Amino acid sequence: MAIVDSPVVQDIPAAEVPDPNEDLYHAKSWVTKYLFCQDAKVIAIQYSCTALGIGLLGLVLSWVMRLQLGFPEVFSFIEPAHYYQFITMHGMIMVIYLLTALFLGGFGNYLIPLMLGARDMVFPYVNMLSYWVYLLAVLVLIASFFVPGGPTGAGWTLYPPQAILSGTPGSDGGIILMLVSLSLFIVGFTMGGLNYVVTVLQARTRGMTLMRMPLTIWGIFTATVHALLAFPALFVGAIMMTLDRLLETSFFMPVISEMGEILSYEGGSPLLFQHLFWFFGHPEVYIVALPAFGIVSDLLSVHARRHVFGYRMMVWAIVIIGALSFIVWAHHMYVSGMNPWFGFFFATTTLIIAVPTALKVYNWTLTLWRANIRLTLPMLFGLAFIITFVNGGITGLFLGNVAIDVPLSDTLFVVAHFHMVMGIAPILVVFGAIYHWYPLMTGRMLDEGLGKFHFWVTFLGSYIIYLPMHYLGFIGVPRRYFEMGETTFIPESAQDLNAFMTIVTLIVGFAQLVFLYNLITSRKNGVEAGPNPWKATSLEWQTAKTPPEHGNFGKTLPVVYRWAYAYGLPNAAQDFVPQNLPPELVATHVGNQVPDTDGES
Amino acid sequence: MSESTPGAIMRPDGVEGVIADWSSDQRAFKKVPWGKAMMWIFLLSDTFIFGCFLLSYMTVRMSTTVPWPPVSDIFALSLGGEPIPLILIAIMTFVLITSSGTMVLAVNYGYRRDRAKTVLYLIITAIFGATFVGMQAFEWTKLIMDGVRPWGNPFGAAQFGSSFFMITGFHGFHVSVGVLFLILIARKVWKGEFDNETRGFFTSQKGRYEIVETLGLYWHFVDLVWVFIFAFFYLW
Amino acid sequence: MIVAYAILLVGIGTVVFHFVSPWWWTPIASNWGFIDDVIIITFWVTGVVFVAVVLFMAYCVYRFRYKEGQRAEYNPESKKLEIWLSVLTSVGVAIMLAPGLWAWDEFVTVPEGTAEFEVLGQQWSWMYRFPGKDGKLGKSSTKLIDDDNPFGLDPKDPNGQDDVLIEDSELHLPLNKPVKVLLRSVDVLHDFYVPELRAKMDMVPGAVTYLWFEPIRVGTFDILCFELCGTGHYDMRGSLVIEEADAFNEWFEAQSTFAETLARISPEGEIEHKIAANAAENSF
Amino acid sequence: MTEAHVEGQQHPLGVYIKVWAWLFVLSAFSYMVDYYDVQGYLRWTLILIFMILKAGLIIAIFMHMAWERLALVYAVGVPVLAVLVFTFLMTHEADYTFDTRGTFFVESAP
Repeated sequence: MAIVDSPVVQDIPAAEVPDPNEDLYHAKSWVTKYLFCQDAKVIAIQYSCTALGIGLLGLVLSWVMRLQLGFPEVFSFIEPAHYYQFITMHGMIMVIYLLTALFLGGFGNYLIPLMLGARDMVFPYVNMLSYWVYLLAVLVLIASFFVPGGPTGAGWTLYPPQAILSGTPGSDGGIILMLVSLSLFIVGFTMGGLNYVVTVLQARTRGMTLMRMPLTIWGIFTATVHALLAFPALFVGAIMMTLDRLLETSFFMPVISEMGEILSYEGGSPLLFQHLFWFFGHPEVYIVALPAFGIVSDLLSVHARRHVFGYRMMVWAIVIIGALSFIVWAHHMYVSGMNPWFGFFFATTTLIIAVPTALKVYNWTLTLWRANIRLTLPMLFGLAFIITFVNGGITGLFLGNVAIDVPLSDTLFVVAHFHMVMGIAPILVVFGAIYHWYPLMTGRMLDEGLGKFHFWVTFLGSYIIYLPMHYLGFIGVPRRYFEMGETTFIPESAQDLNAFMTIVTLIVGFAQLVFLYNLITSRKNGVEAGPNPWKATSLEWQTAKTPPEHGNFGKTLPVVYRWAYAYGLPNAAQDFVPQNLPPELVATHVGNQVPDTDGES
Repeated sequence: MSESTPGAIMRPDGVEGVIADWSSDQRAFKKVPWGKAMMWIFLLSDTFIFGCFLLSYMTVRMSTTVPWPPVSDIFALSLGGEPIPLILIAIMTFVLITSSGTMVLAVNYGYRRDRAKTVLYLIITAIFGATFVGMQAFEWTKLIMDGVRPWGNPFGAAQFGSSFFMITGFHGFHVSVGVLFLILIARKVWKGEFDNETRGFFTSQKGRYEIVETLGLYWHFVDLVWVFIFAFFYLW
Repeated sequence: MIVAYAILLVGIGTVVFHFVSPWWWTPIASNWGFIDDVIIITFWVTGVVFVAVVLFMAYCVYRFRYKEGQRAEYNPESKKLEIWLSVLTSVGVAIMLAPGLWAWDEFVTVPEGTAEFEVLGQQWSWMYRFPGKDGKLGKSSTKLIDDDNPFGLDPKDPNGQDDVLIEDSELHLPLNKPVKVLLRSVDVLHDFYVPELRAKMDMVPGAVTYLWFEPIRVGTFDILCFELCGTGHYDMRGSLVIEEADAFNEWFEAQSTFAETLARISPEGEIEHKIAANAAENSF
Repeated sequence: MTEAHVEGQQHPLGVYIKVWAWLFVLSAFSYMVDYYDVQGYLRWTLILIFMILKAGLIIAIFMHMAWERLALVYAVGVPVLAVLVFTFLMTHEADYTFDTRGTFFVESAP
């Protein structure tokens, strides 16, 4: 029995479940329609706006940090304690509250039901709760800025004992609120995540097999499974650290002499937290990366007017990367003082992951081969993603290879690496995706000129920030240093480079404001998009109305006849064949959408 | 397969069936309603939570150089003069297993649309669950009277108390939530909301008897976790 | 067109930057030159992939740009190509991994008979302890730490009596003599790193970690803390002086032992007496 | 889902009662291990055997896993391996920590 349907199999199985969402409950009042809304599309937009809002705060924090690094001793208002609080909050906000929430809560909510031909998520109510708990988590996080002592400055990794001792800023209320906020985030995310997974597994439309799903869904699905299985480790770590902090239990705390005073802790293991953290933390990298992988595959395919090359390989690569990422976590801990033989195991598993990842890169570029490439904004961001991702992935091979990690760990090389690979690269995909799906969400296009400005400044700017930063890492410049002060080994020119990076950071930051402006004004002033402006094949563009209404599709759900990448089919009337176009119409049908989607027109 | 399933397809079983199911359309878990699929995946996630709790407990217990307290003696209870080791825990185990048994009956009668019996067994299950939590509260009280605190105890490694309160506390929390839901669902069954598919007040979703099975999965899971806690914490 | 050139520019620019960059690692001062070599190997393997991918992309963007009415080639997959790419990638990965693992094996396996000394980290300063003439470090406990016993050494442990204590952030080491560094922290995580040595390891409270190296170059180097340890992290500095054996011995002789510090603390000789008694007890 | 009633799990009560009884017996056995103070490897082996049997019965019968299609069984069962790997590695980590503590630290305060 074949595991996969061949990409263009035309027949569809009979229905096992007749439109399971036929009894979808439609909201009646304004409050339930727009505020406490159970429609995944509205929840998606709520998630996205909240994530982008808190992300803006993360961005501003990065400016302040860069000012201190570029021009030490100029800005006297930035004290060491503040600096550490800023890096901590910047890291945490960007990784968890922006990227995780945006990819899964935002794009996941919006695209999963639409791309699968479902009317909504399977449990809209739980899905709605998910957003509100997430919002609560964000509010608690923001609240930590206002408690005495300020937010925690323990670094986003929150390593104990340091995180809860008084030598670290924010060890009073800040760290507790951080841990509470993380726990809330996990609870909220689990509610949403269960929805995403079950919707993908159980609520697809007729003909939509797993091997016909767009890669976007594969990426988001695998990432969500990750999140459901990896967040528990962080949750447990957070609970134990809260107990250590509040009740003076000794899970992570050995005997400690703090500033000459012996504390009451005894016998705990600080490394345990690091293991728990990275058992979550490494899959977290893929929670951010896999949706980006999936989305970028679709962006490249749609705008290159060609199918994704090696679709099956791409799917299996996502699944294998996903599975392996649960046994590579300690490559973040090579110099943590853990059991030395772990180094061999984790270096091997880590470098094995490079193989499927590299294959994905090859397949993206091979998608461009003999294609018909339209250099639209989503395409540009897709191309930029490949470059940044390859660059960042390559430096990952340095850090994953245990012995090389010894001199490089905790230097700016690491900072440059992860910003390139899980900061810039996924963010470029986020931008590309927003330019791509904004017309679906609002019915209008984003402004092209502003978009081009935004693209070039963001891509080239961030590239010239992070590329040289690796080389500072080679010198041995440590990360998380408030200022370098006097050293014997860092040349003067390194400081000039730092100043340069700071200036570029501010310019890139400005471009993001232009993007926000574009996002807001195009809502009213953008060019009308009409249905399926990119001539894409996947189901989200085949809805009766653009933007789609509650229930997504018309009276009947679409029926899927083929994979999502039927571009350039030789015997078709046009260069794309929507997934739900009946086989007999392929040779004749011309138009952006399949007629009769809802049996009404 | 019933005729009410339009176009039902015969599917192969075994490993071949896994491949057939996963490569089919509409759904990967055939004959599994959404709620049940969601509960299973939630339980998987919860397994990771309890797994992490237990392995953290294992790690701290193995890495501390202070001897671990004599667990079996600490949980001994004097019944008629002689202290019997772990007797309370044994009784708690039996209570929880019994509740699992009554739960499975409730699920069964639910699918038979026997409203009265379903309610009866749900309530009995809830009572057993509440009894379990009550005994746990008693156990906590006794331990605290003996001087065991989350931050230390007179018998040995400090991590004993911290792990104990954390793990049993988290488990007890699960049981308590389960009891609440048992009562809630029992009320719904009693009012016949699953017979005429009334929409939920909050969720606006139709009520169905499969909800009893979904709740049953949760309840058995709580029992299952206790099996592991019993083995690794009390007996080890 | 512009886009293709831009991609080309980014690719070539990256390579050019790599070669002209004035920022590169510091001249090495230990036996870990092999780690640098593995980095170079990795650069070559990954560099080739990077350049190939970027050039290929630039070519595609230029050659297959949009033309109205043009149709892309429909050729969903090529097993042969994908197998070839997998095999080549695996080979590349193996080329990097093998020397990496070998280097790690060297790194964690301390040669027999290597002299030990201890680095003690605390917020936010460094201290050092050498074994005395017996070549053994005494046992310690963070609980024993007080003003008179900053290292928390066990006064009852005879091995610790002649330990040489350096309550100063300056460390001296003799040239060309391999050393095993035992790393201990009394409060939070720290990390002992001298960029010129290439070897670093975290210091974990409640455990002792280690690394080893052989100094091969005379000089004075910075010791930095490389694991975030609180507000003063960036200010936790020390210095390492690598010098010829004679100079080292001269410095070493001038330092005081644990027994001497204890004696200094109690002029009445109470503790000294106790120590003598202990030593006598244990000397048989 | 109109066909919900055919999708449920209905099984004869007898099998439940039997499993119920077995769970009692197995729990009693594992309690006996402690009561008769069995020690060493035998203790751990017995505890694990009884634990696994009990867990297996609960999952297979009470949670209906025995009657579910393998697609679901694998989907739920396989990821648990990750926890087992994690646990296995942590035993080595904990041992290592314990060893360094024994080697370098004195037991208790004076």
